Amino acid sequence: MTPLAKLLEAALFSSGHPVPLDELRALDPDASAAAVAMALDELREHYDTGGHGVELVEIAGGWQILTRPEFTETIERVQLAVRPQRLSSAALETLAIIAYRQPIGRAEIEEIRGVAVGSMLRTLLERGLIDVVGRAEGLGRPMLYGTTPAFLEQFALRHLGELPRADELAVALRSEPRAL
Amino acid sequence: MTPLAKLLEAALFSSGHPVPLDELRALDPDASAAAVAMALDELREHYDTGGHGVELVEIAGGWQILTRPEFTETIERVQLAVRPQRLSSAALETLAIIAYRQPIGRAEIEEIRGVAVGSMLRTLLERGLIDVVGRAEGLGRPMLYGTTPAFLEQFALRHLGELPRADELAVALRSEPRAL
Amino acid sequence: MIDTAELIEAPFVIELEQFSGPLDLLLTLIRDERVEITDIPIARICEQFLARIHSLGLSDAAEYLEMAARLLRIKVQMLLPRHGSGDEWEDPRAELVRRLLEYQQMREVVDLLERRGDDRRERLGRGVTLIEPVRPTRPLSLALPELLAAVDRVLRMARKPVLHDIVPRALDVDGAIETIRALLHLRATARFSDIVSAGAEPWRILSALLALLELARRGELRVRQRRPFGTMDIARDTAGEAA
Repeated sequence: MTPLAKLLEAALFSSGHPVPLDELRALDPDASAAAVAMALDELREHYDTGGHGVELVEIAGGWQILTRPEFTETIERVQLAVRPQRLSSAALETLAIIAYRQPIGRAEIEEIRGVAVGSMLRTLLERGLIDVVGRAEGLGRPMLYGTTPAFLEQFALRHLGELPRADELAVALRSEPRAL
Repeated sequence: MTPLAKLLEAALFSSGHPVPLDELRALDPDASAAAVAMALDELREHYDTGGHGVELVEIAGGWQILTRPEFTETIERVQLAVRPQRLSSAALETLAIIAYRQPIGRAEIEEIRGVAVGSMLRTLLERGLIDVVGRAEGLGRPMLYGTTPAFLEQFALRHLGELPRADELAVALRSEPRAL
Repeated sequence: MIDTAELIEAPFVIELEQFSGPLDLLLTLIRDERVEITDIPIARICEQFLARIHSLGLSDAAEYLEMAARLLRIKVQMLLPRHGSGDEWEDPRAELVRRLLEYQQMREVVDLLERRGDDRRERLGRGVTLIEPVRPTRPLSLALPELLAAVDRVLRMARKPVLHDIVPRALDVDGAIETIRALLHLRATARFSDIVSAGAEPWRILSALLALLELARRGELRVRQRRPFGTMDIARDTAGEAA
């Protein structure tokens, strides 16, 4: 492949969204529009004729490398079948705060945790355990997070009221063995 | 490329993290472990010799496709992707101690580093680089920490055994300070 | 659709200080002076350490002050006449040397991690955003006791008692003081295990400890431990009583 095609491949791979043509052109100010178009053609043909598992497609005014549709079903099946994932203890603690304090904003969670929780919120959103449930008043109208039906399902709860009440927590936690 | 190599490429391309080997093997239940290893070799060689912008790397007990280093600066300049921040040397010190001494409690880490590490531990927990792996005996049952797969991922380690053994380091701890 | 902009990471741990701790500073001084870790000219290094923490504005940092005090103590011990023959003399620097060697070894690992981390950062992974069509995700291994254990950890780790409304039990130092006084009224001596039963909850243990310290401070009792981590013997302080 030409150097420009290699650069485009790396750029498209590392970007999470379709990249518009003008952004691709900004990668190499010396390359003409025609050269970029040619390199994209080269990349697409390489994927199509070389027998690759991915393809180059034009979506929503931009370019993106996507998995070929014939493989997606297999990949999804395997993802569902592999051993269950675990949440990190930090993610669980963030989830616990949201469960008991919902609706709650990011700043308030960070106040309690004492660190930035952006990546944790992202993990929990991706897992569908929390969702944006509203916006607070005030500057920037920050998003408020709350738990989802998937959260209840995960813990086999019928409703949030089934979580131990705050003052019952001591009893619920006592099942953990303690040692001197 | 062989059909198995194509399938592996599709799965590896669709993931932002290393795909564990057992997950790659589960993609085609009919393929032997040797066949999967061969297909991975085929894919890696294809990227290396075919002049691609990406490469195949073995990390954290799995495989991951990453861009080649020569394109990173350019891609970052046009803001299609950003490199993660470097860790401070205080954070690296804490990680190094946990990696070698896990499971380890906070007091022991502070003993070695000579500084308080409470907020550092919270940050590393939030970043998913360490996790609570157990509780020690004794008053208050202090939490014990260990490294996570994300730690291996961030430092491109295949497994913890890739770190030098303690006695391979220039300063070997076993040698007692000589009597004066 | 989720606005990912709000979730973009805050910059992570920026290096604010030149040294990551007192051992780092000490090791740098030793390297600059080109002296052996195992044979530190303690008076000179101590002097430089004090000068550096002063010039770096670290004189208020507890961990640097603690190290300064340790160096001064070793310096004094080095000046004391040596008892016994050479073999029996224990070098006052020995513990510091052990810690420095351990720390230096760890710094070697840090250098290695730094190289590996930089190398990895030079390569970009596949960009994945929340805007992409949501795929069925892997099953999650997670049950209610784990969530409740997380609540417990939050309560322990919270910097401020922001969740105090669900703290299961506050400390009861006054109650523990009454218990200990009552016990010492009946008996002249007691053991810690007489006050706190095995398997007691942490708040009880902590309350009893604080109560003991408070009573010892008031001169009502004496606490003695024959060896580290051994049982604590508690005795009524008759002198204190008489006063």
